[in-house]
Amino acid sequence: MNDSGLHAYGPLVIHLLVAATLAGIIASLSKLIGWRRPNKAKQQAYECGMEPTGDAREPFSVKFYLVAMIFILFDVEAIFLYPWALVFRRLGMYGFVEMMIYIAILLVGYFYLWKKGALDWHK
Amino acid sequence: MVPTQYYLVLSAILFGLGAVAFVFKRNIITIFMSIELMLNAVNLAFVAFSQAFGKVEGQVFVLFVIVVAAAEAAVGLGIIILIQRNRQSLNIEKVNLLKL
Amino acid sequence: MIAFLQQYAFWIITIVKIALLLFIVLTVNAYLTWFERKAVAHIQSRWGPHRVGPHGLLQPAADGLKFLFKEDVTPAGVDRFVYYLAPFLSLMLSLTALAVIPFAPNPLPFKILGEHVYLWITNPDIGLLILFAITALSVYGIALAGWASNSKYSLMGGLRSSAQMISYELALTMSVVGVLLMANTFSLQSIIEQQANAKWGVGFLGWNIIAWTHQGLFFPQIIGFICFFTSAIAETNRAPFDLPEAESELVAGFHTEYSSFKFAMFFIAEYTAMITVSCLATILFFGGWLSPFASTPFWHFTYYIPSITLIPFGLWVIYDGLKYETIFGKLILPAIGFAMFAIGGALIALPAVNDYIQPIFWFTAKIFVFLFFYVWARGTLPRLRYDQLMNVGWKLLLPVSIANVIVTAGVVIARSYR
Amino acid sequence: MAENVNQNASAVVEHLRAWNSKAVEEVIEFHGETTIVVHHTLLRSVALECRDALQFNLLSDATCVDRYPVEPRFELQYHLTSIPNRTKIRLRTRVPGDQPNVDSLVPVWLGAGWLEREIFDLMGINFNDHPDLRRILLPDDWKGHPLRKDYPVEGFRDIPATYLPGLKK
Amino acid sequence: MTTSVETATGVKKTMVLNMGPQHPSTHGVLRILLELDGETVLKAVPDVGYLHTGIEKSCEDKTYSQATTLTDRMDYLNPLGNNLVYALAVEKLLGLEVPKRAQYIRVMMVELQRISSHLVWLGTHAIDLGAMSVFLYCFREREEILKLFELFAGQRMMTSYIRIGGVALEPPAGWRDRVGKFLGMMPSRIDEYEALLTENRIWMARTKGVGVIKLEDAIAYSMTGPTLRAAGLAYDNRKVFPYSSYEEFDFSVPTRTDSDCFARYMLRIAEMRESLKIVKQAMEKISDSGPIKSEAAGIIPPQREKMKTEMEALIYHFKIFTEGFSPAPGEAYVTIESPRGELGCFIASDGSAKPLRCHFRSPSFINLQALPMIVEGQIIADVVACIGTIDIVLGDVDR
Amino acid sequence: MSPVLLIFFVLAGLAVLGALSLVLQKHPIHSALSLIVVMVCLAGLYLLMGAEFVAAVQIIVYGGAIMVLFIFVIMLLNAGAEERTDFSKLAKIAGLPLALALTASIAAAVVKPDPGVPAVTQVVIPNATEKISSMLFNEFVYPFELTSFLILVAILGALVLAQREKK
Repeated sequence: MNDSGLHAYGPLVIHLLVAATLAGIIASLSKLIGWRRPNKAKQQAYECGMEPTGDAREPFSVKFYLVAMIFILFDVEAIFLYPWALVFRRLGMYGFVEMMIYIAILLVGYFYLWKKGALDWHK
Repeated sequence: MVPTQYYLVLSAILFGLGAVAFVFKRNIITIFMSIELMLNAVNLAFVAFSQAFGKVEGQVFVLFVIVVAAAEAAVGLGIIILIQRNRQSLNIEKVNLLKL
Repeated sequence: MIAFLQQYAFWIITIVKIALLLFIVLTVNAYLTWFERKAVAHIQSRWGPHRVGPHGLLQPAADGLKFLFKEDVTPAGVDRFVYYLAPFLSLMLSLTALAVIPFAPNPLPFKILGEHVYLWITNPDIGLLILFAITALSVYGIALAGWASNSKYSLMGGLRSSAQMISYELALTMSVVGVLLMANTFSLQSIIEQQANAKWGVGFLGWNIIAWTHQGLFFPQIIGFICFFTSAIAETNRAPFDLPEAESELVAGFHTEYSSFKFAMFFIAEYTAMITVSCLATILFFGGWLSPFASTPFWHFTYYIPSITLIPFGLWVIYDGLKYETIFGKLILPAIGFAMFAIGGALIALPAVNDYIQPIFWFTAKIFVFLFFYVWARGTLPRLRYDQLMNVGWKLLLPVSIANVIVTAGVVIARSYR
Repeated sequence: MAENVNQNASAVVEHLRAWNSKAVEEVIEFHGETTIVVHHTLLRSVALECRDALQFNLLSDATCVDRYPVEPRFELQYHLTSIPNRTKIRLRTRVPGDQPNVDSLVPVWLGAGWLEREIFDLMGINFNDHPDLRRILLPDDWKGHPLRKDYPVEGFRDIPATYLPGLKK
Repeated sequence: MTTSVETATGVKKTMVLNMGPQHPSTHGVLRILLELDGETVLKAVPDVGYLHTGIEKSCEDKTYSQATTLTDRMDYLNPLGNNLVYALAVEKLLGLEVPKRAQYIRVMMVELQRISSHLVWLGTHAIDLGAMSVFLYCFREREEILKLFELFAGQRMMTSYIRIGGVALEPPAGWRDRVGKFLGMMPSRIDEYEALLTENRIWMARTKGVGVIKLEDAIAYSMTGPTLRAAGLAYDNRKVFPYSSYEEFDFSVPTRTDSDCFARYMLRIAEMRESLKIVKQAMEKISDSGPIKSEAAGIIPPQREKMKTEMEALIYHFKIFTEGFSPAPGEAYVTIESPRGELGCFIASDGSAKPLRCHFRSPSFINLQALPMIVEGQIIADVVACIGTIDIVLGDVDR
Repeated sequence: MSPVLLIFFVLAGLAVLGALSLVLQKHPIHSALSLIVVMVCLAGLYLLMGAEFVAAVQIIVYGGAIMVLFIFVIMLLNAGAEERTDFSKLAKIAGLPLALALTASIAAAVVKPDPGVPAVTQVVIPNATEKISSMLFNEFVYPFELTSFLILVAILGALVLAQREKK
């Protein structure tokens, strides 16, 4: 990395560290100052005043997996759209056609998902 | 400036740790994660070489690796979910049969 | 000593800048809660906070102290490490996102330790990507908080909001591509500078929302902006997309089990994200620090808009403070009012300062408008249901923003062939 | 309007008498309200007849009176409303205290479900074929049936202190 | 309670969630056990009784006039309606005629109460769906109604204003202005709520087609009130079995046919407007002077002035408040139209000064039992909307 | 030691620690968090080398999408702490030595100065992001278009897998 790179990203890293320190201080401050008098009822996980039934970390709907999965695949598309937008003027018509083909193929997948009900949260 | 070898050694260490995790971990998800770790180690080597030679092909390749990793994660985790549904376990020892 | 300072001037200035920025942002956060409570209260025909300090101005401080002295309950059965990590991560990432926002184009008119001082922490060439990278990570804070709490309401809230955040992140990233196609850069500063195309003395025609550049009319990014801002509201978990903390169903969502300052950290993170997103909307679509008027002699009077707003407002605050019941209010409010009045007057008296203040003024004003939108929506709109929310994200915003990309690309291509 | 109600009510009585001579044990008229007393074994069939033939489609209320120490001590009261005919009648059946069992009316009106649970809870009358006969207002482990006349108004003093989950040892 | 929800299949894929009793949107202390598959409700088991106060048992130990104050505490959004149904039942048992003037005052008060109850309903339902401002607007107007109650009865909520044989107090001086002012203000305020909600896309999305209760289901579950009318049946006790001179008033019974949450919302808005009409007519009908209680020696407390001049009056006063009065043995069952549906009161007398049995048919209790039918198969956010539009008051459910 | 080298060692150390923690942690969530640490450190190293774009993509896709999916799946399946079962004999006997040998041989090969590698220090590529973009859409256009097919197939595959679960 050259000097300008250091000047571009060094402050970012410092900022990250300062923010982390700040967050850490805030978190530990409440631990230090805030009083604690735990008892069994207080430490119970919230379930509307009832004793929790079963374990909270239970298997959950697979819909959430589907959403994350579709997200990954379209995120990849977005990642290619960005460099494309960067050099779009230079690529010209060629780049346009290229990306249209790319998007078209992905749209096929998108409409397939739509048709199959993967995008319907509640059927 | 950091010598390229440093990056390569780091890459090798990460790859090795990934391989160790791959062999030693029992949980399929963790095993899958160790594969991702190995891919990452390889990516690091790609980028290091690309910077060493001053050519960006390596970085383009990294992009493709990431895309492949994404597709792989999507399908692989789908399979893992199915395994869990069918065997009620994520332990690799219990999922070593080809049929149910 | 001096030599040492001068050798490391850049880094010292950077650290000071970061400290200042974080201080300002946290203060603004605090007063944003005050402003939100006040504005929503007035929408709902009530007073809002008005006990602590004049007009409740010290309410944020009181809230902060209360959070600090609250009992810090850690429920049994939580995964301690992750439970503490989650709010830490949320706050840290949302504060870090501000590092890449440029607040004004020019360095300060004087050098400190021989260095130009710019009003940004860093301004990398891929600022936009860095911002998106940080946003992409911030989903962990919420997902982990929900998982670590070992409570069903938290888990559901956490899963819901992480799914919501990633869904809208997609629409968010896609809706920006239209702007990038015209700007051809990831640098936030360059994106702003490219919008400086006044037409007929009207500056805002050049902003990306209208996109009237020197080459003629590009495809206005109104659709892109609507997609962007809608996704941004959802991304920051605000009304009407505040499903993760939909108190009517999930009580408090992912932070049900958090108390005292750990809870406040999520809160601060949310408000900081609001500010960041408002900055981004301003930069990408509304010309950042550019004035909506052209810099021609005809429009010169607009240079006095900061003074024109500050002076009467300061006078009103003085007047209001003098008739306030308590001694405290009688002192504090006129002091604030006088400060505003004085700044307004100083800006007229010192044209150089006034010149320098222009971009900052416009930038702040635009951000404030977006923040007001946030508050306004919260006071007016009912909440969407979760499936409807996902439908809006996946079936409306995503295809529309992809279509926006295609159309914008087509228009850009057509322009270049003409 | 009030007279109207009565005229229709007498027609109801006539119909029930014609349908089954044993159905109506007694008819009581009091302040313009018609009470048809039926034997508790016939209750469900009378209710079905009321619903299907006489259009008493709405079960307005069901409750129970404890006439302790008179035997049979329990009097079940079903208040029926015919929305099409604008008629109200009361079906009454007497249930003995030693064997408080009666056929549930849930198969006739679904709305009877909670009302009968309430009677079961507070009066201790068992409803045969009730799909979900559990205590409803009182905790599951409550002892006794508070609305019975032999249950003191102040309750029994030794209330089990089990209803505070946080305090349970 | 150890209510168990079995999993649908042997494989455990579902999650059992306690919604309530300490939950912001169960309108009190309702507890619902939900079995969820993701966000979809597979099974819902309501559990009530957390607010059970044994009012019916307490009534049996009070004289008839003492028990009036207990009725206030059942449905705390409709205390005057509870007073009314109790008074009507006792009056029926006694065969007592109530002066017309008192009847009109009762009508006016009960209709004001209906508006205030609907306002609370609208506000809480709106805040359940996230529309926070409507909540505060509604409570602002409800405050005006409570002020009117305070003016009439000296109490805002537990007024006990409607007594056996009439009403408690002469209407206060200047009440016409105050009520008139309220009537003048209210229609535009209702327009305001509608402006915020009725055409709102999000509101429609949240309520249209949600929580559909078909007419036959509603009747089978004995559901009454707005829920039944939103399913298309104009069953209103004020029209069908008029009481307290409702037959003299000109009003219509609004109905809707969609029977979803939106229909119930629209219906209650329309009912508020109808109630305003009734209040207006009642104001015109109430004469400036006349008896507010029926004359019945030994049952209705005599007037203050008479007590100071007549020996019998003083003796009756003493006897009424120490021994009470004893109606003839028999039963009476009266139903009125409360804001939530058919509110009934059953009183059995054995000839003593205390009721043998006093039972209230509370609409919330009966309407609530249809909840599982409505919410099963819906998603968890709709449960909130459904609870909201059934409009339950847990004090009324548990008594 | 120059600041750049210092940063390298900090990041590299963190990455190795993260990878170690991935191996040692018992709960999959903790392993996943360790992996995220590794990825963020690698992104930092890319930045250090000047590969800005790759660094951003690393965080956006790897950190913000792939690992989110991992975390989701762990949360969905409620994968608990790992059971301690005996290692299979093959792993015990052959696995660890082989893995160590692999690491050692790669490291040795790398550390040994090889005259075949012309430049051992990093060079800065000016306008790297734009070069990557141009290259991606010119020289690598076919692989680029192929990725869309890959993603399409992945969508179909994942959907089939997820939908089968419903029955």
